[in-house]
Amino acid sequence: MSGVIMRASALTKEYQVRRGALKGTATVKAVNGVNLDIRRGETIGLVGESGCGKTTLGRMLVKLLEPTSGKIEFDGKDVTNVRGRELKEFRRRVQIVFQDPFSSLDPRARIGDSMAEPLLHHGVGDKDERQERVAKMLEMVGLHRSHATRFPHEFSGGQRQRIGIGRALILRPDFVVADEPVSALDVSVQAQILNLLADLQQELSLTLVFVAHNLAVVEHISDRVAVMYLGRIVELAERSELFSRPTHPYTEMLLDAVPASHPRNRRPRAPEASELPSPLDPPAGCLFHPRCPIFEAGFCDEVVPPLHPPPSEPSRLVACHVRIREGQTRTFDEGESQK
Amino acid sequence: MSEAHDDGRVLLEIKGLTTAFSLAEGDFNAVDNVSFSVKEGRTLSLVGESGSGKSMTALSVMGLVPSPGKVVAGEVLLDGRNLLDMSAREMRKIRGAEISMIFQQPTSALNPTYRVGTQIREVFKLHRDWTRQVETEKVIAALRAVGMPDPEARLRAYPHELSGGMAQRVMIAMALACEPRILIADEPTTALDVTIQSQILELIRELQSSSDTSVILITHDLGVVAEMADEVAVMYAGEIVETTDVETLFDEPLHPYTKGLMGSVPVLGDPRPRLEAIPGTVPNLTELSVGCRFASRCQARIEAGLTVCQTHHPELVEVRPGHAVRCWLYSGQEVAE
Amino acid sequence: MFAGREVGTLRSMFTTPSALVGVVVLATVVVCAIFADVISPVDPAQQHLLYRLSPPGTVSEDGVTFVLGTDGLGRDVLSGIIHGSRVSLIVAVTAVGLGMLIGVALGLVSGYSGGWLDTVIMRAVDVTIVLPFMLMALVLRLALGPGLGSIVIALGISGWATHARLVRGEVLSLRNKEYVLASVANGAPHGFIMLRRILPHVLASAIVLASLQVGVTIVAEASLTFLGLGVPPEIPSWGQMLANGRDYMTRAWWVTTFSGLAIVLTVLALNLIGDWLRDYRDPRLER
Amino acid sequence: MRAGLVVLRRLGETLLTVFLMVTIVFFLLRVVGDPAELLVAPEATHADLDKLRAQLGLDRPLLEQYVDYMRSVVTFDFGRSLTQNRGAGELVGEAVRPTLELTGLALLIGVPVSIILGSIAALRRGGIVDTVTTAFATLGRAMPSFWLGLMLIITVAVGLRWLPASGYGTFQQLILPSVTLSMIVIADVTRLTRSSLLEAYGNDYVRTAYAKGAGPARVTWFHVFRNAMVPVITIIGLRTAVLISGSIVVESVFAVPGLGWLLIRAINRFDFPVVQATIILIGFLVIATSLLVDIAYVLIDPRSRSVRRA
Repeated sequence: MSGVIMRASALTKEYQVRRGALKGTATVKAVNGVNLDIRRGETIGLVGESGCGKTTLGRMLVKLLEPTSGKIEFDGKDVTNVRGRELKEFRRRVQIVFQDPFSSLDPRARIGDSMAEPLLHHGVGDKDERQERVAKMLEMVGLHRSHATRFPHEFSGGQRQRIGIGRALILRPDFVVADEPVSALDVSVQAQILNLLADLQQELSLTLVFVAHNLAVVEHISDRVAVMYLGRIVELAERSELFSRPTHPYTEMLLDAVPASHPRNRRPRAPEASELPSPLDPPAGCLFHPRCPIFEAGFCDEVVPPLHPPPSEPSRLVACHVRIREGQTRTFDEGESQK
Repeated sequence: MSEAHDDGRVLLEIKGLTTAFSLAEGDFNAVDNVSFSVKEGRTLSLVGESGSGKSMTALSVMGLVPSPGKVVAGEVLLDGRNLLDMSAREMRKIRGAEISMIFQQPTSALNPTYRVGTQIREVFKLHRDWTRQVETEKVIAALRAVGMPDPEARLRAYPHELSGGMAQRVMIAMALACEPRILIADEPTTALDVTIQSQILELIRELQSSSDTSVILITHDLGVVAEMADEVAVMYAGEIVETTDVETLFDEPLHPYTKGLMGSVPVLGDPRPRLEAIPGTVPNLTELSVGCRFASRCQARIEAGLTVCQTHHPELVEVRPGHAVRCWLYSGQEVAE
Repeated sequence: MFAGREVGTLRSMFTTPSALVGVVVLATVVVCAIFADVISPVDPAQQHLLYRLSPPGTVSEDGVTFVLGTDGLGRDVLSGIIHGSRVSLIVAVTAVGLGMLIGVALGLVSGYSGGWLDTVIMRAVDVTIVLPFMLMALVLRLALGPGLGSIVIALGISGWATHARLVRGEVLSLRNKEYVLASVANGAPHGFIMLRRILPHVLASAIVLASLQVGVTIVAEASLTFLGLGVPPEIPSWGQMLANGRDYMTRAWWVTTFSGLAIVLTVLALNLIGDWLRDYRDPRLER
Repeated sequence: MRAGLVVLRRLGETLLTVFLMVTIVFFLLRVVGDPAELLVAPEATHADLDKLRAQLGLDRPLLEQYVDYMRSVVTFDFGRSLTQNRGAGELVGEAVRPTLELTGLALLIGVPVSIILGSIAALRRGGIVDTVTTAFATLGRAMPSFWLGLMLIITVAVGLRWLPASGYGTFQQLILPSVTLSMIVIADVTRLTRSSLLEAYGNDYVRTAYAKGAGPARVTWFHVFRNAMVPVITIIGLRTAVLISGSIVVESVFAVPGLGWLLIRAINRFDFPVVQATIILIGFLVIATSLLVDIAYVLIDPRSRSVRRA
């Protein structure tokens, strides 16, 4: 069954940062007015460089972080401010897998207890039943049922990540955010975890939000991909479309920067420094314009581009004045300019 | 771009390098009988996962093995002089002037309490006899060479005021300030974002070609290898398991570990439905078996029905000119070209 | 629950000589405090008026040996020290326990809840910490009047703020640990997170702090008593002996010296154990 | 612009802390005990008591007393001593100097000694100097300062007759109490210097320095030492509070007429205006020090000036 399972509308998260001991504070928008529809059963990749807000967005979707403003709907229901029983129900259906397999398990708790925790809080079964479900889940993620009595430090990074996944899935949730689940792992172990996630996603018909900075990994696992830059989604498209025909200049830059897969495909690159602007002092207009090769003065640096489908491609969304205009002759819609 | 079989002059030759650690958990060789050579103006890449000994190899070459560790065997020959025989004083003249090194975490590799300019100037204080004014000019020139915008102002910056990419540029400026013959780069872009990585790699490449510096590039990322290396040595559990030129490695990897690595990494533009994962985990160096260190994770061994792998340790055997493998599947037999 | 860890803890203790010394010394002091009546050679209050200010080793006619000499009223110094250990230990341990209880509870609430409650508690901590420990204890002791209970409260209340600040800091960092977030995402109630996921980790450092505080508190109690503002004179205590010994310090060095040494040794033992506890758990705690 | 505002805010916070402290001290001393009862002779009648209360203004509502007191404190009027016919502020003012001299000299002795000892211990880790220094510091931490003072009197003053045992006025009389007090600094700062140096050696930039060709001496003094001093200087500032509380006792041992000595005497005579004034002044000194430490910290460590998540 298709349809939207999670919808984020104008989701924003602001942080106060201290500028220095004597300089006061400033506001940083880690996530800035993100609109995102996530379809039931799909895997959507959230990709971007450090500081782009992908982790913050992921954590807001599972309600580990409170949005500063905006709305989250899950399964047609506004869950932005749910509490009590409703929040509990939400937590039963929405789970998260963390990045760091070394800090995502309580070092003092046996892994069986950690894995049984979701069952305990949602009052599933008695002690024996819970144990049995933990044992089954351990086997499902490729470990042994006898591992339940061990402590986290007895496991390798890859094994811990399996435990983390098992814990997130033990309640059979509908929706899981995987926050950089393989970036802390050795390369030879990454593949095991990616395969496991893909298998479980199929088997349990999960909706998966896969947060990562590695484009190849995202391409491998996702159905659709959202590219984030400085707290905004700048491009959102089907996997194959995004990677074969990137439209936003930032997406192009990202893909260009990925090292060659074979020494024969080497190509010269620009060594000049082109860096993320300080989020404390974001540029006006399009946030990417200071680094953009196709930027047009007097326009891109004044008006924030909305996330829009180019007229020729209704399934793709791009936040770029120039690329939208290239694909159409329609003049810019003033109603959408903000700030 | 790179001619695969060009025979440059060998600048640095490492023979049988072994670095041992003695810890409470047990004794082990972090670097075990490692040999390779680096040619003038070319890039050798040491590839491996965490614990493979690639960083420790670099530190052994520099004479900077951390405290409980010790180089116990081997030679490090720079122009025929064995660095391991040198006095501490002689070695200090080499470091920073003839062999330089940059590290993975550029922001913590810089001293937080000194300005960037002061830290680059220190290299000149140590290796050159220049007046302060000349030093300042050279500091600015070094910063300019690494593409630091507004170098006259940036030399007054503190490290924490720089982004990771800028800090790595400063590290490179510092490393290349005295025009060394060898630059050892230990995971120089692992902590950086991909767009910044691309800039830094290109910068290293440009500086290398303009000064004919040799580079030892340490990385776990096959993409970086494909992008940068001329020769490659693949390391696993402290030893080299395969070494050849970069094109051959990507065209015809021989060692099951090398093949496994290539199969397990997703490649952009080539979405395979499934990755070929290497089962198991990197072994603990204190608990190595007598046989091949990769045997417990090796599928090819099972398919070939080899039993020798678990009982005997394979040697690094040259199976064709310039291509050596440490694997029982290939030892004793030539591989057809 | 932590069986594996505790075996390791014991092993580490026996391989750290300073910790072992600390444990042995402290055990001796504790035994003295518990069995003071059995162990001490004579009644500490008994005045051997003929043997006032006798040097260590003096043997009386009725065969009593004053191992560490006698004081100005002819009371046996060794017996006084043995009995004095009771007061020192009980006062310090209960005071620190009190401070720890209040501090941990408030720190936990402060760090976990945040908001105005956090602001209020931390403002109180600031004010308490600004006043030097001794000064704070003095003021409280003055306000509460003399008595053993008031000295315990005075010393205990002075120590709560350090605990609260430490615990709050740890709670703040623990709250963002992924395993705590995981519990939240699993639907754990606040109580569970505070008591099961946060408190055990905080407790370890609170205990280390407490073990170091006991030493400080013993010294503080002795100081107050020495100044005449601590334990009432009728109760035998180390600070009291020191204060008395001071009057004839030039003629009988042993009274002040030995009663002070008792304090030094006890506090030293506590510090050695505290240091070891801290070193032992610090580097490997969150691995 | 902005920086000025924040400095103002920090000063405001400091003033608030002082205000809260004064308030707390006032109520603690008034609510819990009745100073009048403590002051009169045991055989006094209720009438005597009431008279005294009226005389001291203790019969008025507490809040009124408080407002009055705060009003006069703002103008630096701390009331009159109950036992000496002088202003409490005046007495306290006289007592500040010996205390400052004592703590100042203790810092002057303690800081260099502990930094040198700590550095040697760290550089010769595991050696004899390290072992002895560490043992010395551990012992120093366990030693009550009043006992150390008494021991110094017994040995140096009484036994060897090198220095006077007590009193105030000459420089010789300051030596023993300062040395006693400096032990508080030495015990802590030596250990911290040592551990902080050792910790700094583990930093990445040390490896960078070696990779540049720097020798051990340069690495130690140019790179490691400066970084290691950041926490040391912070702790020296924070220890000043401990030093002041140590001086309360040490002044009593050596009969130095400083704040501590004044405080103890006032407490013993229930002279609460003097008690209040002394405590307020001591608290103020400590708060002022912590403000100085904050500022010093910003000057020493460039990182503390940088962006940080609030």
